[in-house]
Parts: sequence; structure tokens; C-alpha cells
Amino acid sequence: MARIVSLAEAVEENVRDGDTVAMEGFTHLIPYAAGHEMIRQGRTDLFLVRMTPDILYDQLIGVGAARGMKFSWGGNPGVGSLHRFRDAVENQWPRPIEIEEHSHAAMANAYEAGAANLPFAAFRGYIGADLPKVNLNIGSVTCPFTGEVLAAVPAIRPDVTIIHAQRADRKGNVLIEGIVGVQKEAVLAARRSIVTVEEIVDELDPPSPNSVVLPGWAVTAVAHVPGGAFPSYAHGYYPRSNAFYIRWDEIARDRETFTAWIRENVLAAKPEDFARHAAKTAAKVA
Amino acid sequence: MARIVSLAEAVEENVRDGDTVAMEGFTHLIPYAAGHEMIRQGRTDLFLVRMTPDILYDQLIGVGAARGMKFSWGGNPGVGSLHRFRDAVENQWPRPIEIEEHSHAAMANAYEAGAANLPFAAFRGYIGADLPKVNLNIGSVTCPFTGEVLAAVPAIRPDVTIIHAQRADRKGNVLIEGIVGVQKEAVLAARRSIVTVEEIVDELDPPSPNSVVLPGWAVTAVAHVPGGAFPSYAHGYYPRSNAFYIRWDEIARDRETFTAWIRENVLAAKPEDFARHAAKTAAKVA
Amino acid sequence: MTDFTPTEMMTIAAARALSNDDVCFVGIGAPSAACNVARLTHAPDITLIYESGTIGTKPDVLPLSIGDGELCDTALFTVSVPEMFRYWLQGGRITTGFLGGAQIDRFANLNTTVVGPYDHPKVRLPGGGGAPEIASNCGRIFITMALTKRGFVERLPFVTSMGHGEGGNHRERLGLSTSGPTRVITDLCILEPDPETKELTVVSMHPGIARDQIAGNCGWPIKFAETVIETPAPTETELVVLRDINARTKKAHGAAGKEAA
Amino acid sequence: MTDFTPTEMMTIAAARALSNDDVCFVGIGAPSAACNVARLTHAPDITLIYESGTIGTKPDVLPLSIGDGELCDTALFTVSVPEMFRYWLQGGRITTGFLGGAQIDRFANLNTTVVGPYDHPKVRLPGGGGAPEIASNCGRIFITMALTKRGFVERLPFVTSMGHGEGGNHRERLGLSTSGPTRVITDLCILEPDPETKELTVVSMHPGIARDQIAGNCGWPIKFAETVIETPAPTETELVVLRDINARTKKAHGAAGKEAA
Repeated sequence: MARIVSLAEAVEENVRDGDTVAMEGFTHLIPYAAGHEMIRQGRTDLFLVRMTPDILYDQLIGVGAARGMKFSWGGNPGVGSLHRFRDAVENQWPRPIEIEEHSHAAMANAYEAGAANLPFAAFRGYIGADLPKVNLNIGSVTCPFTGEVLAAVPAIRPDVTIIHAQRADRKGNVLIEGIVGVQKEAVLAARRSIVTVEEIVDELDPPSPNSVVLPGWAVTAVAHVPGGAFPSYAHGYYPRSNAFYIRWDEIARDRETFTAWIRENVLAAKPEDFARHAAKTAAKVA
Repeated sequence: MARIVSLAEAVEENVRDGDTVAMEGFTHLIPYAAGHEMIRQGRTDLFLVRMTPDILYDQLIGVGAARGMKFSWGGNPGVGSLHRFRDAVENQWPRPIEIEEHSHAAMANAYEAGAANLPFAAFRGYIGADLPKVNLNIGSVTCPFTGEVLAAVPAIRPDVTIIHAQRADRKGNVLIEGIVGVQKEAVLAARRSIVTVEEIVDELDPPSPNSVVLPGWAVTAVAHVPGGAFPSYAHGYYPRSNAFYIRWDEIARDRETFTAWIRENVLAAKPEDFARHAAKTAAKVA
Repeated sequence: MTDFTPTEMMTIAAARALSNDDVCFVGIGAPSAACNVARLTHAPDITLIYESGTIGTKPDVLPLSIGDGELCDTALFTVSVPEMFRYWLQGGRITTGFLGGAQIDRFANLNTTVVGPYDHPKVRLPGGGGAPEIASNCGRIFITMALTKRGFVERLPFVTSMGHGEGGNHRERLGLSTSGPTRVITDLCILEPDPETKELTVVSMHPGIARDQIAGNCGWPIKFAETVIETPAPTETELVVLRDINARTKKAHGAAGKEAA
Repeated sequence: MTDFTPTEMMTIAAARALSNDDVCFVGIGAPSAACNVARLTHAPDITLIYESGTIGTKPDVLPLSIGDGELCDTALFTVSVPEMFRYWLQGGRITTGFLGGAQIDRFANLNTTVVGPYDHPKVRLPGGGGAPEIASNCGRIFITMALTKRGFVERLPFVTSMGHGEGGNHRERLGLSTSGPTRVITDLCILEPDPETKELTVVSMHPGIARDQIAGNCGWPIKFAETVIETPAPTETELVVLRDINARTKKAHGAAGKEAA
């Protein structure tokens, strides 16, 4: 049964040095506040998993929290490069990073297999592509009925998955709406999970019987962090700050401006500071 | 793009003698009206696929429309046996029937694989069970990473899938709500598909962005048949007639009462007759 | 103490085996009644899951089918059937699965497929449905069946779902890490597998039931544990809750009957 | 006739390649603009799908990311990412996939992974994302890229997604039944694979562009088809629609900018 705790407590109890950590959110509902809390608590040697690393993992890589990363698209969407990621891969700064690179289809299938407690996922993929030559975790499997050969990847089974969602009820049941990405699969594939939410409500009240819900007994910890997805967004709460994504390009391009930004906006900040972004943005929308 | 047509037209154009036909609906939204139309049009030599055959397939088997059936649970839920199915298997009446029997997990995975255009599905199943000894379509596959051996079944790829749903819009986009079963997978796994609906509306208006929708371009034909799931039910429209399920036990127990029932209620009836059941039941609910 | 029937005793004994923290995969019939009696008495927060996709359901009347509308109306949420079998059952999230069957053997293997040879059956039963994978993927399995010679047999014509196989460590040898059937609740007694041999053994007899009554209703020479206790009789509360839900259920399905074609 | 830029010509030429019946898997940037211009001009019923899970989306402003809220708000429905890649892309339901890349070779293979050796890259690019499976599972592929020597190269350091591989029937030899890249739309011209060799060949030159301009911007000795036509210039309507959506987009993303942290 999910415990409803502070974000600091959730990270302290559930994220350990050396863990394989998946933080998901496909553009939408990216758990930024949780990532910042991990930086503040000094978690290190993490193996990060995420389809689209984007700014969140640029920050974790830039502070040296990651020993490795499994991913399928490592850019700043619509803007360009992730400079901290590139600096780590191209110049080993601030430390070398081991990468395991896949396609989106492979990652999505691997999370799905993890949620389904299967050791691997089979799919029609990687045909004629070079990734299988550089990634030993891309194999193949033969259909026992037709003899067709399909691509195969190991299931993703994180030590801990962290996501952000719209709301939870007091039993820790979680509702996710809109672009739901691979969050449900990532949580169900993991040993432990943290969900940060915009709101905690008395009645979850999903709009459809078939809404995307994670029951409290399938989640480890729920933390109330309004605005916790900023500069990503929470459908129904506040929009994506495309402008911040554009601004990140300048901040992250240079090691010093990056480090200064982290000092000021992460190390000297608190989870509650995210509420300000949410409120501010919501006001503009209204 | 789905054509919106009469049920008679939909069946004429899309169901052929000898076809592999999947009619799905897990207790809820079972396409009875479409089954009756197939009987009226005299379709024969069908290979029927359905997780839970229930009364619908008892009727098709009893009239001799089926050469075979793939299924995972062949009973009258909460009542007992399917007498026409038993008569076909035990006494070859009115004709012998070839059966391919699976577990629910196998069937659900096989539909899922069909929808995903995979040749087979792997799952943790059939351990210590006897079905693999009598069904050659149960095989195994070995994980290329861990060496684990999993059960495998061929994907289900019906010639035509038929389902019932709550409503469609005028472009043939379909909304399914409540107990959604394997209907989406069954439609996406099939070459052709027919969806009968309670209502055709101007705006589909799903309650959630993540509602279960089949877009018109993934459906072959949509037919407006109010009450078309009776004695099964349509969530939000009319409840299940548990009483009819109980009554079926008497009707089907005997070849003569069954044949008389079919003559009166199927051969001498029309799709529009289902509207009566829906309206009547709805009135009771209100 | 009110009078009670053997079936009521069976349902209530099964209900008692469940706790508040259980996530329970519920079959139709006796399991459904037992799970809902547990929910309405000592385990209000128990999570009930029906294979139709309904998760966290709290039906006011018992469903006739596994997919009655009542289950969806009162569920926390409802998923597709493939998701149910993949993420929730195979995912290893179910603590307790409830099964019944036409026939059971001494190692709690079940048959719901055929009597007679598979290709030319004397009686064609409904088949396995979810049972083969419920039996292997749930943390533990409870079975409820009335104790009769026809049901409790020396040898199954067909193993629909595996219990303890040939006994001993057979499950482990097949790579299973789940416990399998840990309790069989009948209308006369409660059986549990012997820790070593895994043979079903009487551990508790319902009030007023004698040993030879049990032995006489079992198709194999049934064993009794060293210590056999008496099952506590149903309490007033348990009986009231069970009879209420049965009455509501009968009324609901009866009412539905009147308007049927 | 209004003046237009090469990029506008490229986007409009790409938009014209789409029809009302297309189910189109849309990438960000030029593809997104082209698909929405098509939707707002000659193909109002085109189905646009973004890999974030949004199906049948009709954005009023172009998204900056593949998962902007606008895409979900205006979609017929939104599915999970695993479902998107399994049922919709791998399911074979996409008629047209739109790709771009950092580099392309003469057989329309694309690189968006690395420049230099994979283990010690000179430039680490974002990677493939959806491209490897978009390239193999869509009915056909359109590619939009500006024609430059840096982008159109003799030899790719890394094949992120396969076009026509080594040319000829290479796709068929690998078991693919989809057509692969059938058109590459640049800011100067339109290329199509030769029916036999599959080498990209200029089939249409945009108004005012000369052959040596095209040849001078390509990293391999580029071939011209026997008959090369002139791409019709953008119509007034096409330009107005494109500029309107670009203006709305700039305004929306600019406005969002002001309130950002």
C-alpha cells in the first residue's frame, strides 16, 4: 500500500546509490522535482533509464550522478542537443558515462515486458540498422510456428521508477491522464516506485471506468508536489514551458553557467518551490 | 474508412463461408444481433474464435454453422453447460466440430500479438497443465538473454472480427466503455471488422482522452443495431439479462426446443427486433 | 448460535482465510461469495479482482457472470483482458487466487476440462478459462469445493491446472516460486497440503462433522493431520452478512428475470 | 505570385505529397509543418499521429515537442507509447512515415546517432528515437531535409534507420514488404529512388534552382532523372496557410516564454 510522504522522505527511502532508476514521462508529466531532490540528496552511481532523457537527465548527468544511461532519444525536443549529455559522452565530463542505446520501439516493448513479468520482448525492429552492432542487449528470437526471426531486447526492471501524475486519493490510488507515455509500464516493471502528484483528493473520480489508474497497492510512495513536472507540464493543470526548454540550451551549453544554475535552482531550492511555477503558469492559462 | 451500413449488408460483405470469425465481448457487449444475422444468411463452415463461447456460439454451433472453434472457456456463465456445444463435441450433432482449446491467458496474449502484427505470443503459462499434450498450437520459446523457457501460441489473425460497442460517430469512430475485454485487440488483429453500435452520434465525445476508441479507418463496417448485445448488456444502456442466461439452459438442453427457438427468434426475426429488448430493459432501469 | 448449512460454513471458512492486505483474483460462485463476505466483515480494504478486468471492485450483489455490470460500476478501474492477464496476473501482483473445479486429486490438481478421453469425452466440461495461469502466477491458491466422491478423485482424467503436481517439490522442479494451493475449503472440513509430501490433509473439521463422514465422501484414503481442530462455527455477523448478500443477489437476478425475453 | 523561401517551398512540396486517405506518422519540425499544411489545404481528413500516442490530432499551433498538450487536446484519442509502437506502428496501420535526419546517403539511409566512431564520437547526436521502426513498418517513407554537403554524404558513419540499404532489392532481401523512402523533399529539389537501383535521383527542381546548385550541395555525384520537371511554385493559399500556422506557433511559444522561470 502506497505511503503518502514528503518528497524528501520518498527519495531517501526508495532511491539508493547505484540503483537502476527509471524516470518517465513522454514530454508530459516529467518528474523534475523528484530529480532535483535526488541531486540535493547527493545520489550517485545511478544507472538512468528513460526513453527521452531530455533536460531532466541532462541535469543528473551534468552533476555526475549517473554511471550509465539506457535511452532511445537524447535531445532537447524541438531545440537541439543536450549539452551535458554530449559533454559526458564526448569528453567524459564530469565523469565517463556508459550508454546503452535503443530505439523507442525497443524501449517501449522492454518496459511493457517488464510490467508483464517477462524476461524479454520480441518485436519487428532494427531491420538494416546499425544499433545491434554496438549494443549486445539487442538479440533475436525465432517464432516457433512460422520460423520468422524477430528482434529481442531484455525486459526493463528498474530498482525504482519515478513518475509525476495529476492526482492521487488518500489511499495512494493514482490517476494519469492525457499523454500517458510508458509511465504505467515503468511503475509496474519496477521493484519500488515514487509518484509525485499535483493534488491529493478525497475521491479519485476518474472520468472513465477505463481511465489510466495505478492502484495504491502497486505504488510504494506518493508525494504531493504541485508544479513538480515544471518545465514539463501537467494536462489540466499547467502547460509546457517551451520557453524554458529553449533557454536551457544556453544554460547547459557551458559548464560554469550549468553549475551556477544547479547551485541556485536545485541545491538552494526546495520541492515547494515548484508550486510557484505551477501557480504562475496556471494563472496565465486561465 | 468504416462504411456505415445495415447489419445485413455488413454481414453480406464481410463474412464469407469458411472464414475464421472472432466475435468478442467478455460477458459485456456480446454481438448477438450480428450472430443471428449470420444464421439468417446461412453462413457455414466457419471457424469460430472466442475466449468465452457462451450462448452466442452455442447458437451458431447448434445450427451447424461451425466447422471448428478456438476457445478457452465454453460454458454458460454462472449457469452451467453449453448444451449445443456439448452435443457437438460428445455426439457430433448436428456435425462434428474441431476444437482448439487454450487458457484465457493464451487467448488474450494471442489476440494481443495479432493486434501487434507479431506471429506469436510468449507468456508464463500452461505450467504442469495437460492442454499442451492435446493442442499442437501450444509451443515454447527460449529467452535469448536468460535462457528461460516460456509458453508460446500463434497470434490470432481472424478473417473478420465482429464486436458490439456503445456508440460511433458519423465517420465510423467507435467508443467502447466499461468491461472492454479483448475487443480492441480482436478488431486490430483481423483483416476485416464489423462493429454494431447502440447509437450513432454527431460527436463521439469520449469522457477521457485515454478512452478506448477505434478510429473509423481501422474498422471496415459500422451498423446501427440498438439492443444488439441482448441478452448480454451495454454499459450505460441496458443491463445483462441474467434471467435469459438461466432460461437458455432449458431451451438448449433439447434439440427440438433449441431448433424451435432458433426458428422463431432468429430465422423469423430481424435486427430491428433487438431494439425492443434494449428499450424494454432500459425502461426497467430508469 | 443460529443454524447454518454446510455451504454457508464453507463460504464463511473461506472468507476467514482472507485478510485486509490481500489482492484477490476471484472466481464465480463460492469464491465470489467468500471474498465479498470477507470484504463486508473483517477485511474492508481487501482488493478484489475479477478476470473480466475489474480491479478493486465492491459489488453490492454477487455477479452471475464474471463480467456483470455491477463489477465495473463499483470498481476502482477496469482494464482490458490482455492487460489483466499480462500486467496484473502474470505481473505477480495477485496475492491470492481462488479456484474451484469439477474434480480435484490429493495434490490439489484440478480438472474442469473433460471426463473421459480428451478426443472422445464422456462429459465435455467448460474448460480451464483463467485457471492454468491463476494456479501458477498467484502467490497462493485457495480452492473451494464440496467434498464428494465424484469431485475428490484418485486420479484425474485431465489436469486443467496444476496444484502440487506429483507432490513433494514438483512445483519447484518446474521453476515455480509461488506456493500453489495452500488450503482447500470444503463443506465438511478444511484441508491443507502436508509440508513435505504436499498431500491434502484434513486440518480442521466443521462443527458436527465426523471423521468417517469425511473419509466416506473422498475418493482416496484421506489423511488427517496430527492435530485436527474444529472449525469455529459461523458467527451471527458472518451469517447475517452472507445471507444478506445472497438475498440481495437473488432479488437482483430475479428482478432482471421478469423483463427478459 | 508572392515571394517564398526555399524552406517554405520544401514544406509545401512535402505537404502536396500527402492525401486525404493518409494515416501519417509525423515527426517534429518540417514534417509537422508539412502535415498540418496538407490538413489545412487539400487533405482535411488526413489522420495525423505523433509518437507520443496522440491519434487523429489537429493542432492549431505546431508543437515544439512531440508531446505538447495541444496534440492531446485536439486528438481523437491518446494511447500509451507501448500501444502506439505495438498496435499502430508495428500493426502496419500507418500509410506514411515522415523522417528527417542529420545525414542521408544516396540510398536514403539516415544517420541521427553519431559523427565519428560510435564509441568515441566527434559529435553525439540525439539518436534514433522512433526512426528505425518507422522506417521499416510504415507503408512508405517521406524524408524532408535541406540539401547540403554536410547532410547529403557519400558514406554514413552510422546507419540509424534503413532506407534502401545497399540499393536494389536490399529491403526485400531482409524480408521487408513496405516501400521504404519513396520521396526526399529538399529546399532545392525533390528526389525519388530510381526504380531499379534505388539511388536517389532528382525528379523535380524548385522554381529558379539550377542543376549545378543542386549538384554543388550534394556530397555525392547526384543523378538527375531523364525527365526533370519544375516543382509548381507555392500557391497563394498554401503560403497563407503555412505562414499563418507559423505565426500562430511563434506567438504561442513566445507567449509561453514570458512566464518561464
